Amino acid sequence: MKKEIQFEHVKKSYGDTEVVKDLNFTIKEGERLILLGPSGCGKSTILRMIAGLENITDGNLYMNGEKMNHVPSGLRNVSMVFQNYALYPHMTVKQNIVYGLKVQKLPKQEMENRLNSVMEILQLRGLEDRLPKSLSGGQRQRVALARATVKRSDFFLLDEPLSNLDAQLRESARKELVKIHEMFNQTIVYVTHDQIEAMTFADRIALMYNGELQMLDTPDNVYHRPANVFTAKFIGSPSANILEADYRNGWVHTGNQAFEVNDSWKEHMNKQSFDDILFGIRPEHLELSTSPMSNGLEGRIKYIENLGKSCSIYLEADGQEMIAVSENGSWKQGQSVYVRPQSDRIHFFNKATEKSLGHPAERTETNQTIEERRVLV
Amino acid sequence: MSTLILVREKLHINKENALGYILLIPSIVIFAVFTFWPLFYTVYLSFFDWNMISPSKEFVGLRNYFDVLTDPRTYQILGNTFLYIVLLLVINCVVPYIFAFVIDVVLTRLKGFYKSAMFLPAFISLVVGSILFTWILNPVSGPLAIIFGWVGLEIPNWTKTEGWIIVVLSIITSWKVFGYNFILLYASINGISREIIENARMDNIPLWRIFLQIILPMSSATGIYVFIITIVQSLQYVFTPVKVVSQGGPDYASSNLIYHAYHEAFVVFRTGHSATISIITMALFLLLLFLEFKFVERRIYYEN
Amino acid sequence: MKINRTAEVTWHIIFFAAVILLIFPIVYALGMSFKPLEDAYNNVLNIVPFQSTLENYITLFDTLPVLRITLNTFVIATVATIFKVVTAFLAAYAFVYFDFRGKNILYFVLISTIFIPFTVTMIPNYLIVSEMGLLDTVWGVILPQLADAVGIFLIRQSMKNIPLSLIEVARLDNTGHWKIMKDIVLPLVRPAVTSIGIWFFISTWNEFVWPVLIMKTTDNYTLPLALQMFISVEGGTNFTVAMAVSVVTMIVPLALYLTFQKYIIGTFTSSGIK
Amino acid sequence: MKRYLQALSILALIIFLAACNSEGSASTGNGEKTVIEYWHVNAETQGGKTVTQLVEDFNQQSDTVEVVAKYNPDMYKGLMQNLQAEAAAGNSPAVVQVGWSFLNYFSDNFHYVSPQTVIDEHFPDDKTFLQDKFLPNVMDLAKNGDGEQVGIPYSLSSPVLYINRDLLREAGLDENGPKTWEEVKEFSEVIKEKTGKYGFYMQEPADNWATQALLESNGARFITDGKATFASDEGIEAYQLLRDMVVEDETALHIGWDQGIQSFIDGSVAMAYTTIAQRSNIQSNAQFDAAAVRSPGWEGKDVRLPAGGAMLSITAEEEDQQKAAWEFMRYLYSVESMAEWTKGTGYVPPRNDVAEAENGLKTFLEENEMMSAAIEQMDGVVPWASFPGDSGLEAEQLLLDLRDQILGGSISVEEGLKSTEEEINELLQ
Repeated sequence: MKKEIQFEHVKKSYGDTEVVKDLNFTIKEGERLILLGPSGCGKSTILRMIAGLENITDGNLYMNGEKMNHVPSGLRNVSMVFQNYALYPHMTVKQNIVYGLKVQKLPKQEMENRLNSVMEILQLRGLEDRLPKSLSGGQRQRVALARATVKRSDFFLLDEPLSNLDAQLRESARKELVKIHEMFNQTIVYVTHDQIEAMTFADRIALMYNGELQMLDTPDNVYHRPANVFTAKFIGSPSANILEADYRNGWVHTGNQAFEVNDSWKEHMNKQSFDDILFGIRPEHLELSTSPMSNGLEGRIKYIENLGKSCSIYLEADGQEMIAVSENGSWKQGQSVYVRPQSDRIHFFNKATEKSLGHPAERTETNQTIEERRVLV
Repeated sequence: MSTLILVREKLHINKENALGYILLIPSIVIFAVFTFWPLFYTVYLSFFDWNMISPSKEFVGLRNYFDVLTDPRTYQILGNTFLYIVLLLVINCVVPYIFAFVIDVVLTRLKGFYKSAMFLPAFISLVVGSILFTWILNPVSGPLAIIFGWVGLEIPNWTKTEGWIIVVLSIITSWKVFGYNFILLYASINGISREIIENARMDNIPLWRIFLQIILPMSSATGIYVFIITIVQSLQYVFTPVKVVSQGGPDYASSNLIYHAYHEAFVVFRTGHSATISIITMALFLLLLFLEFKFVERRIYYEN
Repeated sequence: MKINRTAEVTWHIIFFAAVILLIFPIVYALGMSFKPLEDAYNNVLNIVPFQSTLENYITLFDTLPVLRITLNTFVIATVATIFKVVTAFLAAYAFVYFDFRGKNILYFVLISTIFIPFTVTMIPNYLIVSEMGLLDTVWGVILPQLADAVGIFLIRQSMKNIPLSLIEVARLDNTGHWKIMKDIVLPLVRPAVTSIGIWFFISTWNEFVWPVLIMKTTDNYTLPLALQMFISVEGGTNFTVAMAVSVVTMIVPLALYLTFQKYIIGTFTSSGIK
Repeated sequence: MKRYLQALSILALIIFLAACNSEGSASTGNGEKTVIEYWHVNAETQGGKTVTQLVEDFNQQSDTVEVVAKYNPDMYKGLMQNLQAEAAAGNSPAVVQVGWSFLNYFSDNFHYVSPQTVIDEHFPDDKTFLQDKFLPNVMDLAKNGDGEQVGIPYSLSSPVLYINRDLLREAGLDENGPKTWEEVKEFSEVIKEKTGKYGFYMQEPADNWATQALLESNGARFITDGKATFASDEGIEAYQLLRDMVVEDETALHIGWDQGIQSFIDGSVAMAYTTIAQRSNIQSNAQFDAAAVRSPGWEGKDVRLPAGGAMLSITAEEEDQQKAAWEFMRYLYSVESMAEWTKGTGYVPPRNDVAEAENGLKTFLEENEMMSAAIEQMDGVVPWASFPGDSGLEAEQLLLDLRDQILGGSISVEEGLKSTEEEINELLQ
């Protein structure tokens, strides 16, 4: 049986409030799936339903091909890392890690082996007899990870496991997670609201909003081909520019200005039917210049945010706000500037449904395979 | 087929929860036999005229309620009860609150000593305390009266003076109750983060404001608990000194609802009246509980 | 925190006065128990007796099987405490970690028993105990005190302070409820359970209205009942022997308190009764 | 695990002990002996030791009966409470002490059997025991409103006036104390004036015994033909005197009983009007020249003193229990036992032949002067007013409430007595 998790019309509601609406998707064996979304979007609820900590209001959940709706947590072969780590405060590091194994009556030798190996991997040597309260945040996180790892379960669930760590620790913790996954190849479901974590760690991202799945795809596709306005805006920082616009005969009109799209876009757009559209472009895909450009829009700099390596430049064009990014530090507030969207990086959305109108077929960016990505991380 | 699965699923849920019921069984059984059965029996008795031993109980309908509610003495005792409540709240809620605050937040020395010493009487029998206080507070011959006598003061004849008797019995009760409440409140205040208080001190906020506007709201959950427990438990505690010292006298001036129920049942053996008074007392308590649930529980969420 | 010196001194004076008020009766009782009765009447002020005597204790031990009575009291208090704590713990666990039909109503009903005055339950309980043939027995005294809603309330409060994720982690390991109770919940609520246990023990130890009703023979007395033997309005109270009984009655709670003082205050402080 | 086991074994031990305890008491009925319960109110300071001794001695000499004594705290009221509970549960002891004020309530509500009935049925030899040994007016004390013999008088007490001779002398008063109530009032005034101490204290327990003595000696009657009649002119006059001392003159103490006695013993009050049962307490603890004198009367009137104390009544329901009860009682009423009883309690013996008997109290009385006041005034003893009917106890309670009202100064004597009398008579109908 494949170590898959399959949602079939899964719903979850508390009283009248639906927190998860009609969920349909499959998490593949050995995959690192990230559940991403702002707080309150239902991502943790999904994780907890997989763990069996929440009942499923409607629909079916399959794991390993078996229906799991009413299987108690303990029989689902999952391990979980909680945001607050949930370490038993009265047990030492070692007791914390082996407690679950003891409950499962694992042979002593096997227990020792597993303990030793995980202590090694997660660099917990020397901390065996400490109580959680005497550990640093990073150490606690590693103990929680170790406790989940020793179980060697098929499914590995993580609920914002890194959110209580500072930036540096996060990076190293991420590497440890990857290491663990490479060793045991569990199916990982990982909840976070941090898109960088998502982009770097995920095989696929499931982006949630308001209890609904917005998009489920590889990080590349989520970034480059957002399925809707929400995805476009949520992924990427600064957030994508979304402007009200008209599309007429190859020209995109924003207020009094307009620019022309390239031929493949024209061809693509001709096949779509729509009334009003929204035009989207990421700040990093805007070319910025002091002198007029063809297909450029004129605007005025309102505010500059210096990020060191680059600056975010807040502009106003035709009464709409836009953000651009530049590595050039010589911009001045109040200056008149011209911006030009890179024409193969633009997005169009149906204004009413906020759904993407799609992209021309011959997009240039490479679509990495999961294996390729993993080598890079 | 699908219905069968549904039923099975339902049963499965129940199986998970069955243990919950099982865990409650010991408590439920004990309460059912030793609390609820007596309670229903009391409700039943409140409709009868009976002296506990005669073989026949005379059904009198609501007459006991009518008798009790039209008896001016009931209102006197109700008044006493409220006086007790007010006094006990002041001595056992307000004072320990302030004490706990000052000892924990303001003082630097002797904290441990004060805690230990004030908690100590909570461990001693109230019967012993009552006997002792009767002796110590004898308005003519007690040590206190003698010491007062040196400076030409007289102790009021509290055992026979309306008002004073309630004050003194409340003090005796407080002797036992004070320390327990103090420790609870101390624990709660002690749990408030020091940063918040230090921050307030840096803003030069006076102590009384810190107490009222920071400590009080942040420890309100315990405060409410102590408040309720003071009202309910203390009234039951007061029973002991009333019985030992004054037997409700003079002329019911120190009786409260609980002692009066006892008096009716065991001194003049009017079971029906006693039951009626008990029921009324409980109704009042439940009203309090209800108010607490309705208004207070909601307000104290932010503590956790 | 800094306050000005006079304020601090004033507070210390107030607290000292309060401490004296609270401790004086205990010291006084102790002093009285070593005085001849005549002295107690005529020299009320000297708390430390001029001529101390063991006479009161001798009278007491001659009159009553004090050890036996102390043992009775101990057995009653211990058994009642254990039962109360265990039933309350189980009930609280059910209320916190299970979701079942009627839970809230049931909780409300059980908690409302705190509000039932004991006068309500006294006579019917006497009838039950008598019906069971347990009059004049230790079990007769213990039986109606096997459960206590205050315990349920306090232990539940304390359990609610345990992060739910701790239990969930254990559930994911397929840990049974009994094991979770024993290995996780109990150690974490131990301060609360201990402080409540101590409290139950002390109150049962000091109880007097109910044992008076149940016990008949001297051999079955509890200490507060023994105290009653020296109190009589008609024949005059033998105050000093009564104080000797009081001191004996106080010894166990006081010893408990003084020995484990730090621990007891600690558990009460950290029991998280909120 | 080890600690777990330890805890478990301790628990097991305790439960085992608890079980043993209950076992122990259940098996007191060993062998052939009939086990009966004797309920008394005698605290250690009030003859408790003597009860223990007598019961022990009886058990030793009897082959057929084993008595278990139960002490009931809080006097006759406390005993009555426990008896209520016991009766409600369908049980009963064999012999109980019933305080006089509960005479009617007891006989109306509890099952009892007249001692003479038991004697007639089972003990022909004792047929005339009661007639021979007790004076008829004493036996009458134990007759209820319907004239039935409910029990046999066991402890008789009467109120006497204890005086602090040192204080009287200091105030220049007759060291033999006042003879009349009028004198009591005068004495008190002088004492207050001369010594600054209180002059007088009259006992204030939860009954109206002393009040009855005060009022009836002045010619008032608490009960006439089953109706309350204390609010007569004589009654009002008598009560007024006490009230004036407390409220107007402030020469008399109005305070709880034990506190009042405490104040007498430590010399804060010169005279105390209370039961002879306090004799040993006062005698052994007062450090001044203390004496007991006869109860004061009213100028030119006969003293009427209600008998205090209790009777023994048989509440056993089964025949063998009743037989055993009488065997035990016969032992208690023997001259020797009676003498012990008197020595232990200070009560006046109800039997007519005990005081003079060599094996009785002869030497004891010679040595204890205070007793003589009580014995001498026995001819003035009348029954304790016990209101008949279901509401008797309520009536009693109303009088207690009245005492607080009058002595607390919240109501005038006349108004208080009259309205209370009316209220009681309404209740009694």
